[in-house]
Amino acid sequence: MSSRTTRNQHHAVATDRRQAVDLTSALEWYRQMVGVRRFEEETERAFRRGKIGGYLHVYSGQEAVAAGFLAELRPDDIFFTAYRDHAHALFRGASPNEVMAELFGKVTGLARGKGGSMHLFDVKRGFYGGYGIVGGHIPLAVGAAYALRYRSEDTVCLCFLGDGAMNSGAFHEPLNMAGLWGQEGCCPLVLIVENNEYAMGTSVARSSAVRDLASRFAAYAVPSERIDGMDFLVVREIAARVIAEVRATGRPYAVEAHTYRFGGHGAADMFQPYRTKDEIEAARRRDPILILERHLRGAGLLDDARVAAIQEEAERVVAEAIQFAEQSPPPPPEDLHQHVYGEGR
Amino acid sequence: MSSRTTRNQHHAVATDRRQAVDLTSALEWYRQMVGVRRFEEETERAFRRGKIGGYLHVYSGQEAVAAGFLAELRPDDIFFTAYRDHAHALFRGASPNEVMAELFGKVTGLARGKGGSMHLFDVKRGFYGGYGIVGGHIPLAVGAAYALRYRSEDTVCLCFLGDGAMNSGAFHEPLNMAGLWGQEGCCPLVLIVENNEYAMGTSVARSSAVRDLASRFAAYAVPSERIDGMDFLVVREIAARVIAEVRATGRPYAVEAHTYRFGGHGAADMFQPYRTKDEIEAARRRDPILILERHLRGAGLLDDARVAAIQEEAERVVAEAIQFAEQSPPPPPEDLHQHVYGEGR
Amino acid sequence: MPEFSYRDAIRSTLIEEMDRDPSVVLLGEDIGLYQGTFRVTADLLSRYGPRRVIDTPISEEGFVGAAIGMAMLGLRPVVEMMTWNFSLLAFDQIVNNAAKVRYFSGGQVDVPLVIRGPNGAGVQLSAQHSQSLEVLYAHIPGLYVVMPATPADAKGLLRTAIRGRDPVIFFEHAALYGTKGEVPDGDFTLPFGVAEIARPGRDVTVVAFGRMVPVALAAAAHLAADGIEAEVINLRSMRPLDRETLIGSVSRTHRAVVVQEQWRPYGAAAEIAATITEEVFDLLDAPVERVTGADVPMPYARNLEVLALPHEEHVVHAVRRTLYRQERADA
Amino acid sequence: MPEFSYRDAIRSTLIEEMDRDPSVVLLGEDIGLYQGTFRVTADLLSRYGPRRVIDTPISEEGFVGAAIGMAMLGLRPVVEMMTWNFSLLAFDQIVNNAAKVRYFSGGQVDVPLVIRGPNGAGVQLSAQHSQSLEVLYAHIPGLYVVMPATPADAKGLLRTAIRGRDPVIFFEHAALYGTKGEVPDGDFTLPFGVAEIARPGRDVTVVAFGRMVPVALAAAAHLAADGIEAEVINLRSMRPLDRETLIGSVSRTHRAVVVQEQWRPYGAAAEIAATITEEVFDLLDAPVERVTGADVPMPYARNLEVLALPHEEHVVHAVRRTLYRQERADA
Ligand SMILES: Cc1ncc(C[n+]2csc(CCOP(=O)(O)OP(=O)(O)O)c2C)c(N)n1
Ligand SMILES: Cc1ncc(C[n+]2csc(CCOP(=O)(O)OP(=O)(O)O)c2C)c(N)n1
Ligand SMILES: [Mg+2]
Ligand SMILES: [Mg+2]
Repeated sequence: MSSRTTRNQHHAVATDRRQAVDLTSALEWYRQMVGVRRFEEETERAFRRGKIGGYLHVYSGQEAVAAGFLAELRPDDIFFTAYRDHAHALFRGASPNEVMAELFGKVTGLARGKGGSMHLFDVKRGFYGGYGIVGGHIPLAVGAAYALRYRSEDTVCLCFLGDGAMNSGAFHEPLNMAGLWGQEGCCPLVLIVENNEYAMGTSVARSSAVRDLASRFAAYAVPSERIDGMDFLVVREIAARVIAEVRATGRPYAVEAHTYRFGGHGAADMFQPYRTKDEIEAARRRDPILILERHLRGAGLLDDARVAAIQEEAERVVAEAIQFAEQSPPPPPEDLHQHVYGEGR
Repeated sequence: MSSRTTRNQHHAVATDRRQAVDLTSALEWYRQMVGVRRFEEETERAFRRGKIGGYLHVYSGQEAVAAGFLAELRPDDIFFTAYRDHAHALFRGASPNEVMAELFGKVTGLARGKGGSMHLFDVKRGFYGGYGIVGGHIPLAVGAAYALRYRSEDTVCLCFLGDGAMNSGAFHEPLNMAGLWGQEGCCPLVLIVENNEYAMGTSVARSSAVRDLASRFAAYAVPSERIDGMDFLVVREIAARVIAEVRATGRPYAVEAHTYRFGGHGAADMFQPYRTKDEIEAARRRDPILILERHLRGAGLLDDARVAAIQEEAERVVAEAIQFAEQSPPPPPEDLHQHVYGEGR
Repeated sequence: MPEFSYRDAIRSTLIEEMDRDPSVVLLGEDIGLYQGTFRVTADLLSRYGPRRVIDTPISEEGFVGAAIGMAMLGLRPVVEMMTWNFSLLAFDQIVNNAAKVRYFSGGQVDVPLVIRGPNGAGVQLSAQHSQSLEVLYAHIPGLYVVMPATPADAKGLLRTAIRGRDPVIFFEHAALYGTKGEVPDGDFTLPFGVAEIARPGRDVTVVAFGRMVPVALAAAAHLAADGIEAEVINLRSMRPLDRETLIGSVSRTHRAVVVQEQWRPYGAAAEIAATITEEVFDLLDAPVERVTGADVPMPYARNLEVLALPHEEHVVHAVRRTLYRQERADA
Repeated sequence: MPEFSYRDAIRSTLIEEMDRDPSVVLLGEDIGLYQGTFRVTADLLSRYGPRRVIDTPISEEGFVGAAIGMAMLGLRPVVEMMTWNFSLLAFDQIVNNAAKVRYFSGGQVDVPLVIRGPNGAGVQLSAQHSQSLEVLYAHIPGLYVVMPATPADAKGLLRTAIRGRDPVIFFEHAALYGTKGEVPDGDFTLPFGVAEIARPGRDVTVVAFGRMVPVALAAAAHLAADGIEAEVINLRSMRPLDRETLIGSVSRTHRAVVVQEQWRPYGAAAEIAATITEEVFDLLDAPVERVTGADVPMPYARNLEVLALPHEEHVVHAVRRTLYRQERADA
């Protein structure tokens, strides 16, 4: 059965089909990707200035993955992700001010300053977090997907996860359950593996007995495919198809998006002894922002002036976010004992 | 890579090849299987008489699996299994007296009466237990296999597990590690799935998103195959090949042996609402003892008289075991605080 | 008042709450077709169908995590942990997600989740299957931890648990499933954090929970014959702890004994003893005594298992020690 | 005596023991090529090769379990838990296999296993990454649980741990890695179950462990300026507990304060307070005070995190309360 239902194929970028995608809205997503990249650069600077504490994991290099999928998500759909989550919140519409304020540990933050970088949440927009234990959010997403269909909604749930998370029991157990529940049409879940080639300093080759991560899903009869995660148009096209299919069937589907993180694992990962400068340089030549920019320039939707204007706008937005975060107050001391239980104690 | 190294095939019983197996030694294993069956029947009786406490999981119907593999294991090899473990201890050469005494909670038992039915251990014979948390012994076996090769031995480790255990994270995580370590020839491990179709009352179809359990191993680049677990000669032939290969390569290999448990999950599983009498009857027609008996009769190595003599012998052995267990003393009270730490406290 | 077994008190509460609220769903291993290992969920699959009574694979981390996700989306899952021993596989999900997600999201989600099942030693289940794990959960802020001792407790606490907004760790005990008791009629609930004085007395306070409550009551009856009137407190809830009832009782009796099934070091009794001592130090006439199980993995052999568990006579002796009628035992 | 950082004390002990005994192997996430998250294992992969320094996948249950299997077969694995928070995923393996397999096998196997890594709160790591989990492990018979506070502790306890026959839970603290201290030369070991009097004093006993030892010492220095001489006990080992040193000290001081980083209910301080009270009740002039973290998941915001953790002044106040020089705080 598994082999019948499992698709597992490299998607060549089908230029003809790509035309179908609305390039005008892609322009808007270009704008957003530029904004997120600038935002992330600024968080790293703020971290070095001691304005942001704890761990800080930025998304630079991977933007096309979250952008492509979130572009196709309906407002009433929901999603979960891990700790590398700023981009997901921003792409979904959270204000940069609130995200930055959260990173600064301010009460105006998305989670009142209680979660920080790893635990962004924006439930009113369907963003259910933001988790720090690798793989730990995957079972939550499976249960959430079940709940959606239990309530007879036609909504879907996305679950972003890293390549490293696939080696955890927290991946295996819920995936099998998703496969089973999907047989009854009760698990409208899209799993998106953000394969950036590393889990901290451990490459996929050194942490997974199989290199083709998408093939892992066959063990749960969850159909899957592997895609180029650096090209927004590719991701978005596949996202549209997969989300529509999952919405219609209530069965899970997995996509391994091949991407790369340009920076260190987190702010503490300075020397990166596990990879070479050359490798990073090569990846940077496939910068998802440049790729999308080329598409848009080719279509006549972007020129130097507009690029400059978009970058200026990004600059302005992030400057405002920093200012907002700086000037916001920290949580009041009473907040310490708030939100432990539903109605106080 | 996974697809290249993964064999996944139904083994038809190749009559010609089977001849190669030493039928005379199969006669000895017939004797042992009859002995284990009688032993198990007697444990159930003793349980009902209140002589055995706790849980009691018997192996009746599955004998050919453990027998076939343990027949091919060298004295210096080792193995692990779950709680359905009486047969494994006995086939490996533990005395029925000591096994029964353990079930009776006596100090003369294999584990001084401290482990009981679920925790048989016979380390001097390479039997490393006997575990009650489903799947919990699998990581131990992977580490043990690593240790064997670390010490440059050419020994191997077997790990028996149930179909239900494959849905646990305690299966997934170490299997991936076994796949990785195997790439370096550091994991001489044979995994033997005792697929008896049920985990308590939950059938494989209701608990696994894929029916073909052997296919699961492809996710870890562990080669695997599915075999008839009711025919001792089949199991033994495959065991010989697989163990030799694993010994030579230091790479893990998995076998899904298709079998059936004739009785309830444990002594408490009386009504078995999850399966039909017909299904049980059909399985009993494939009783591994009858199948081996037919082979041996066909080869002229067994006749009614010898069968009767073997059964009588089994009767005698189990009667003696019961007597030994009854008459043995319980552990002395000082034993309560023994074996918590290596050198007392 | 109608009489129920502890098992039926739980089962009938599940039925009432499922009838009342379609968002209540059950998950667990062999709760459906198999009818439940302890038959607490017998017949519920045929009653409510497989969407509401979900037989899960052997995937504690997976199904507990899935239940948390369901709860965050507004369902009210009640998970059966076949025995609490297996919950260690789901420990990360319970501690790091269920207990904390409201907090680290800044209050954006509720987690109306109940995890229930038998805790503690059975009959010769040996080391991996005989653990009494309440202290591990009671330590964690964000969880409620309750332990019904009677059928009425079971019903009242389970209703509160299912209707709440937070994760509840609900510790049953296999040895109690068959016990009977009266249960108030109607929509009866018990608040968390409120203990019961199961037997009033003036001479000493005996604090117990779950399976140890009948042991403490038996000891109290025994002591009464000897002229010692023990007040037995059925704690019902470990988190939050009912400090008022404890303080009130010990302020009157000036002596206390805490009874706990499992390992003494860092066990639940330590917290209760420390709390009492802090609160009423000047009123105490003797140190708070702890009665606990032996500090060893549970052995299989029946005679050793009996030695490893606390019994009525241990409580009697501890009470007599607090009254200085008996020498202190060696540690 | 040479001076070491806490980090180098651990690292050099690993090197010495690996040089001495080829059965010592290291496992953990990013301990090799990445050089260790806290650089405790820096350079060891190139020194000993990938068979002895094993970078694992993100599979805590898997690699802890594998290490148990290695130990049962006679290796001496030292597992790095990147932070103890992640150990909850391996909790079943540690509690149900490592701690118990000797017992339920009737003594047929040793489990010479060490699991080490940083425990406790860091700097704004928020709720899932800031836990101080010692009490969960200290409750479990079959485990040794130690907590070095100084470089000398780290070296002496780690040697004992690696050379033993039983699983050892070895709690480091990220805030201590950079601290320096003298370490005795040569083959220096520290026995388990023996506490150190880190500072002698006559007025009150302050019991601390791990990261709280420097906090307690700072408080003692502060109190000394005020004429109060606090005796500070560095516990070193949580299981077994050094009852003699505790009893000896409190018998002299008649007062005690126990300091613990994390949640008060059912925390480690409860056991220590209860033990002291049981042992020297008649000699106590005040109830044993507990100084603990706030009973909440750790918040991210720096100001709230500061409020959630115990600091020097909390110890000072608690000491003053035991001396009746200050009102008791509200619970
Ligand atoms: C269970 C667990 N183990 C270890 C860690 C430490 N850790 C944080 S991120 C990370 C790597 C995860 O890699 P991947 O899933 O590929 O995500 P990426 O960082 O590449 O986005 C590790 C090991 C953790 N947070 N949780
Ligand atoms: C982690 C865990 N969950 C649940 C149980 C209860 N339990 C004991 S045996 C069993 C079924 C196991 O089935 P399988 O692995 O197929 O082995 P079989 O009994 O068929 O030999 C279950 C659910 C357990 N012991 N451990
Ligand atoms: Mg990655
Ligand atoms: Mg089975």
